[in-house]
Amino acid sequence: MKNSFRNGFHVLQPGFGPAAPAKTASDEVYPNAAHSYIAKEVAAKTFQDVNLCYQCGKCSAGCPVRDYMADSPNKVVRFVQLGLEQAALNSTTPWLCAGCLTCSTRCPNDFNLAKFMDAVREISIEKGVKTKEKEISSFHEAFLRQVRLFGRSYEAGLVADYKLNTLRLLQDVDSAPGMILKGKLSVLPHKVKDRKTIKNIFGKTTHKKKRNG
Amino acid sequence: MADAGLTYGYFPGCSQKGSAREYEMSLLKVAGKLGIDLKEIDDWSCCGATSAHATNHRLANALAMRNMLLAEQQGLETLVAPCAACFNRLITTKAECRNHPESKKDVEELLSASVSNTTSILNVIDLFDKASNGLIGSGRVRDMKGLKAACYYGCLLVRPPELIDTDDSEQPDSMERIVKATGADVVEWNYRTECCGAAHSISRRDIVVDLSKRIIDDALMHGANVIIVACPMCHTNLDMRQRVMRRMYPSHKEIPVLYLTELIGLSLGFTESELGIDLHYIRFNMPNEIMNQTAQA
Amino acid sequence: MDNKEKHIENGWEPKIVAFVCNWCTYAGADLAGTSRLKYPANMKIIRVMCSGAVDPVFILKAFERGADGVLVSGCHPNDCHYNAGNFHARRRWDLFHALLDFAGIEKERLQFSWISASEGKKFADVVTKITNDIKMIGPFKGYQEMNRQFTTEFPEQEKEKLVQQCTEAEAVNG
Amino acid sequence: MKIGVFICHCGENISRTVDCPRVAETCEKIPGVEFSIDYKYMCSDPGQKLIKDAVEIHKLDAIVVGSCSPNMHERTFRSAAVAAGINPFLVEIANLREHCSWVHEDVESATQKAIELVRMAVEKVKRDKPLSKIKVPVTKRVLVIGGGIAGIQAALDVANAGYDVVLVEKEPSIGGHMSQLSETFPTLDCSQCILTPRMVEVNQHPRIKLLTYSEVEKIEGFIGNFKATIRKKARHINEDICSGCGQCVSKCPIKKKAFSSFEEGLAYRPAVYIPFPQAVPNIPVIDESVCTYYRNGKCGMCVKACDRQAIDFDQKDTMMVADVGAVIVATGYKLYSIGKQPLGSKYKGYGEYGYGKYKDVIDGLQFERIASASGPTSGEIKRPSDGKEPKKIVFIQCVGSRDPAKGISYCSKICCMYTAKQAMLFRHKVHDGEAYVFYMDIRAGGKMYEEFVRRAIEEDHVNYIRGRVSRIYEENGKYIVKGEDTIAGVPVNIDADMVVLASAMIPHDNAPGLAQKVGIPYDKYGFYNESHPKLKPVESTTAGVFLAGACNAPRDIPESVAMASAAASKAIILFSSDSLEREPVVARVNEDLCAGCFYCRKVCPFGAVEVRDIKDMNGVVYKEVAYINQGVCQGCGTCTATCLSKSIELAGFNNEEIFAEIAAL
Ligand SMILES: Cc1cc2nc3c(=O)[nH]c(=O)nc-3n(C[C@H](O)[C@H](O)[C@H](O)COP(=O)(O)OP(=O)(O)OC[C@H]3O[C@@H](n4cnc5c(N)ncnc54)[C@H](O)[C@@H]3O)c2cc1C
Ligand SMILES: Cc1cc2nc3c(=O)[nH]c(=O)nc-3n(C[C@H](O)[C@H](O)[C@H](O)COP(=O)(O)OP(=O)(O)OC[C@H]3O[C@@H](n4cnc5c(N)ncnc54)[C@H](O)[C@@H]3O)c2cc1C
Ligand code: SF4
Ligand code: SF4
Ligand code: SF4
Ligand code: SF4
Ligand code: SF4
Ligand code: SF4
Ligand code: SF4
Ligand code: SF4
Repeated sequence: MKNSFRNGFHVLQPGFGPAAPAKTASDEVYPNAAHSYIAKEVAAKTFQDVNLCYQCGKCSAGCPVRDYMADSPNKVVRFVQLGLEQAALNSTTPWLCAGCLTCSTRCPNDFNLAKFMDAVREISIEKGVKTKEKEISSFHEAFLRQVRLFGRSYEAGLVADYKLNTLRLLQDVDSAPGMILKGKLSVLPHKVKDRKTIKNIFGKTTHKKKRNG
Repeated sequence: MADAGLTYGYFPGCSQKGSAREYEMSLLKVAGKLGIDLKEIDDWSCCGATSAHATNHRLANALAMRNMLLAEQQGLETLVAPCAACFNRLITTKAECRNHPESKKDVEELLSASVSNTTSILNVIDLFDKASNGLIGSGRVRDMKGLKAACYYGCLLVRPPELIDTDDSEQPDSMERIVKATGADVVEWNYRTECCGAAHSISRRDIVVDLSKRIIDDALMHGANVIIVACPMCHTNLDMRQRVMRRMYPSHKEIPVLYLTELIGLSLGFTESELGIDLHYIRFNMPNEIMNQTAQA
Repeated sequence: MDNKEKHIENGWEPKIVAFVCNWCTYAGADLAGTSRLKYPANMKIIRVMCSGAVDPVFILKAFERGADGVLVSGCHPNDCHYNAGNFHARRRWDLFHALLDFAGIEKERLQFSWISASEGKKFADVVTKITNDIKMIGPFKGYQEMNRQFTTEFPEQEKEKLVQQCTEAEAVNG
Repeated sequence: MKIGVFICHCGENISRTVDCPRVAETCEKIPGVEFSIDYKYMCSDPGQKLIKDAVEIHKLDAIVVGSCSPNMHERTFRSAAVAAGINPFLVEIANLREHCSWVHEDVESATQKAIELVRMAVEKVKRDKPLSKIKVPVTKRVLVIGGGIAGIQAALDVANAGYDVVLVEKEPSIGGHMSQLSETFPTLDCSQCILTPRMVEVNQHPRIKLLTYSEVEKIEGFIGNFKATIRKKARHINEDICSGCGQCVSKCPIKKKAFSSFEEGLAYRPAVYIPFPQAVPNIPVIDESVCTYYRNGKCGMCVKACDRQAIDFDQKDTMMVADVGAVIVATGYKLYSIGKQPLGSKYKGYGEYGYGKYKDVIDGLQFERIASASGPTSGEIKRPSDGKEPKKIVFIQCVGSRDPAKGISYCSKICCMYTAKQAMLFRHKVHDGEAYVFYMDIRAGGKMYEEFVRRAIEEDHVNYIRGRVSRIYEENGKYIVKGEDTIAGVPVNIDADMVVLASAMIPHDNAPGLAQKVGIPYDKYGFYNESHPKLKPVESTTAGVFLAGACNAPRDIPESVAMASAAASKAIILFSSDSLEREPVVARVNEDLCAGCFYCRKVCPFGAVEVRDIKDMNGVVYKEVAYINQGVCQGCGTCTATCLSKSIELAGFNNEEIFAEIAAL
């Protein structure tokens, strides 16, 4: 704990436990909740206030990938409720989230947690925070590169691109050749005719790196 | 809904042209036989899939909406999206643009076009549920008795409940109704709506194999001899990934995974290769009861 | 041109009437007194049992009698001593604003607020605000004009229809 | 009319900023003012004497006092007026202290304002009419609706005060939910043991008329004068003859067709049945829907068994009317049905918990029956599916409650406590058993409540896990409960033998229907609204109708009983004199002007407006007009402002009076 002088009062700043990534700079730890950049940004992207979540944990209890996460999904929401931006953006939980909507469907207070995860992930990209789940982020990048180029996902290209970027050259050898034999992996991409529109969409939506708001 | 002789727009989605080739084959065969005309929208593009909405919300909206816009422009009021992920992307974007004018405006700017946002979206269960009693029943030439089917919805066919016309997102039974109409039995089991981890199929194969293995084991434990799916990603994870499971868990018991359309196709009398069933990794052997019927016929 | 200064130079003081309910706002005004809060002396209170009992005619009469502004104030929603009277008041007030608007009268002249028995401070603030608002827009000379409009330009039938519609809507929703 | 004006200095409180002598002088010049004076303390004895003397000397008809707020001394000056022979409603107060001297600083403008305030009061008093308090007669009998613990307590309190009570219960026996409970928190005393004596007392009390298997059809009238119509449903047993021997019950061949609702569906009951052994009255009913006689005219085993010839297949519903002066509503609650999307319910179900699909996933009341010594397992903890003793039970709190997504936002208030109780009972009965409780918060705000919960944790080693459960499914005869401990941030999956869901308390389905019959408002869930959440917790907004127990909001037994006694006292207060007196501030319709549009009727929050037929000389109705029941009207004046033809006057605040005040500005 450390003291800081704020608004004329000495405020005791709570420290957060070891489960929060070590990066959690203690400077960041003053909880300024709903006024924080991250809470506002999430609210804008998801059309919902993070304080809707009352931390019951039902989302985490039913999350299919919970066992692989260091921070439970509701804990990431808590980080944002507290304005702990670094903790939220450095957590791998949003990257591991499979977007299955189980949490959103069962949340007793109708908080759309899947959408929240999308928003946190997107903010971390905007802010240039590199996730430790490199494979997952590389996959998304590779996938979208195919779509940007061809308008559709080109599975052979995707696999090649992804493998080159992650250097996981051997992992899917068990399926790829089989797929080609079965005609499931076409050798050439299907291209969309109106690639101008696609290019345009990508051009206008690509994240420009934002500075800390 | 799916009255005979109707024309629907058809949004295949990328997998339908590649890894889920047999899904498209069987869908088109079955639809043709039941008098449902599926008209592929011209020049459709990827819905953006998980990767877009997971990382770039505006991009995801624009990619999904582009296809609904094409449908609108091509005079198709209803779109059938056989892939659960595409289906989910389309209904989610549609709802967001309906509820939040600012999102609609943004999408319209990105597409440089105005969108009326009225296209209705159907998944394959929707398409056949209503038609199942009459159509599948009457067109049926094989009774699929002997199959004990575990109907697997996965996550995106039943969620979010507010956007999906399902009786109960926790205990749905629309797929069971269709399966029963083919004469097959359904089993009660626990993992009908658990996620297989679809999005991480390539990037975190370890997770997907774990999740899929649990699903498969539960189906087997409840006496299933086939798993029925209605999504290319579910199929990849449950069918193709069994090869890894076999390597990792020597005791792994295999179970064939059929697309819902393949099962319907079989009951309507198509052969396994017409439906692309021979493209699966886990071989599907028709139970003898069914084979005998065919012999008699 | 700064209206306020002009009016003040003339030594003009606005006349303001407040219709307040017996249970909440009147008691709130008492509390402002017991707390010795200060506010301008321009407003005089007429006590009614419930803000729902404030007839639009009262307000017209007040303007007719030379009031420059009118305040209607009652209990907070759901706190009404009579359950729902303040909702009726609210709806009627909406209608009245429409009428004022039609007659081209500044809407600041008629204000509405919820002040509970414990909101002495709020009472003082509201009085101060409405007094300043009215000082800003100056004396109300428009009654004759308003009267003329209501009787000639605003056809009697139309007026009745409007009042009827509002009353019906109120009756149904009430 | 001669008016006297009295301006008070309040020591210096008023005179410091208001020039009182000048106010008095100026006001003397107002037409109608006969006499005007200022004085240091008007409320003091000499001040009051001053008024009395002035009335006598100047022959005054009405008075205006310029002093403190009417909330302070209106009563004082009205009494002074009465003593001087003036009607108390010909007194007006100008508030020169709270609304003037205390809030302004400038003497000149404050004095000006004071003069205007007095002038307004003078103009009003000129138009005031003498009024007298309204008297309404009172019927000293109470109707109690609902015979749970709340209704029982209220009935006994009223009856013991010496007044008659009619107690109407829709089930065949009184007792309500309390009769189903095993032991009760926070003392763990046996529910039946404390309840049964009271049920018997109700039955034997000479002043209580008990009508079970009966429902209220209609209530008319107003405070002090209600008329209730009650339907007594056919039991098909002649209550006057039946001795409650139970021969018929044991002979009835229908054994497994109908579930016992008292046992919460955990046991069957015959077609002729007594809901539970301690039922009051101890008289059976025949359930027509399963009885063979009603299906094909055969059987009649019960008739043969009954040596008193008490069975009466032809019995019909009967109607009776009761005149009562007050009504106490105590209809209690029911539990939210947890199953998959309950049909016709406005609440969503919990498909994810599998209630209704898995036999050993039960609700709180079912557990009470299993734990009750008189229940289907004689108090041994056994699970419904196979009768085995469960070793691991998971209790889940807040099922339905605090779950806006399913449609209920409120906290049911009792389930934290009964879950602790049930987990404790389980641990007492199954020593090697493990109990887990999933909770979001523990709400144990009551005397000895927190201590009770701590005891469950510290002494009985119940494992509390903070988090909501996501899903339950069956695997090899075990129920897999998927939860998360949000404190440790770890997933918690438990393989339980049985799961108990603490489901929300909700109002009965017909609660709004009854509310409309009785004329009381209810919230969006169907709980009946109290008149004021803090200061009038047992009054409904309809005068003479009181609320007790869980029909108002989730309540436990101590609160239900406290409310019941409070409601009974309110009724008894009402009966403390032969007629009711109330302020004469009520509305009255001018029948000649009334156009019969009845907008007033729609806006009146108290349902005071009635329809009256106006007949010509031949007795033919030629128009309908509004009529305001003076007993019901509370004097809010909403109708007066609504009436387009201005045919309604509110006594003491009529248009003329208010216009005069406006005019005096
Ligand atoms: C599982 C469980 C355990 C509990 N354990 C405890 C405990 O240990 N300690 C404790 O203090 N509290 C406990 N409670 C709470 C307790 O049950 C209630 O506080 C109490 O029963 C409320 O009494 P009541 O008379 O208001 O309502 P009820 O008991 O519901 O009685 C209402 C009566 O009105 C009748 N009725 C309903 N509608 C009509 C109608 N239209 N006309 C005529 N009659 C009608 C009903 O048939 C019923 O007899 C528990 C509750 C539950 C669910
Ligand atoms: C900070 C705080 C905030 C609260 N906010 C709320 C709220 O928002 N809403 C709410 O409902 N409740 C609130 N409460 C609770 C509320 O104050 C109490 O419920 C309520 O005041 C209790 O009333 P009472 O008459 O029982 O006791 P008290 O208010 O304590 O009155 C007892 C009286 O008895 C007198 N007395 C004591 N001993 C003797 C004696 N021997 N002889 C003669 N007289 C004696 C005392 O002087 C006192 O006047 C709050 C309480 C606190 C502390
Ligand atoms: S289920 Fe909803 S309310 Fe509960 S912790 Fe998760 S997001 Fe928050
Ligand atoms: S959407 Fe993400 S966080 Fe929610 S349950 Fe699915 S995987 Fe878990
Ligand atoms: S009457 Fe009121 S103002 Fe006058 S002395 Fe008494 S308290 Fe003071
Ligand atoms: S007549 Fe009906 S109630 Fe009587 S014994 Fe037969 S079935 Fe039972
Ligand atoms: S009806 Fe007859 S047999 Fe039945 S309990 Fe009454 S007296 Fe006994
Ligand atoms: S009393 Fe406890 S268990 Fe019941 S709703 Fe409230 S917090 Fe939940
Ligand atoms: S609103 Fe006026 S005119 Fe209409 S019924 Fe009531 S009293 Fe009569
Ligand atoms: S004054 Fe109020 S309570 Fe009385 S009749 Fe009119 S609206 Fe009803």
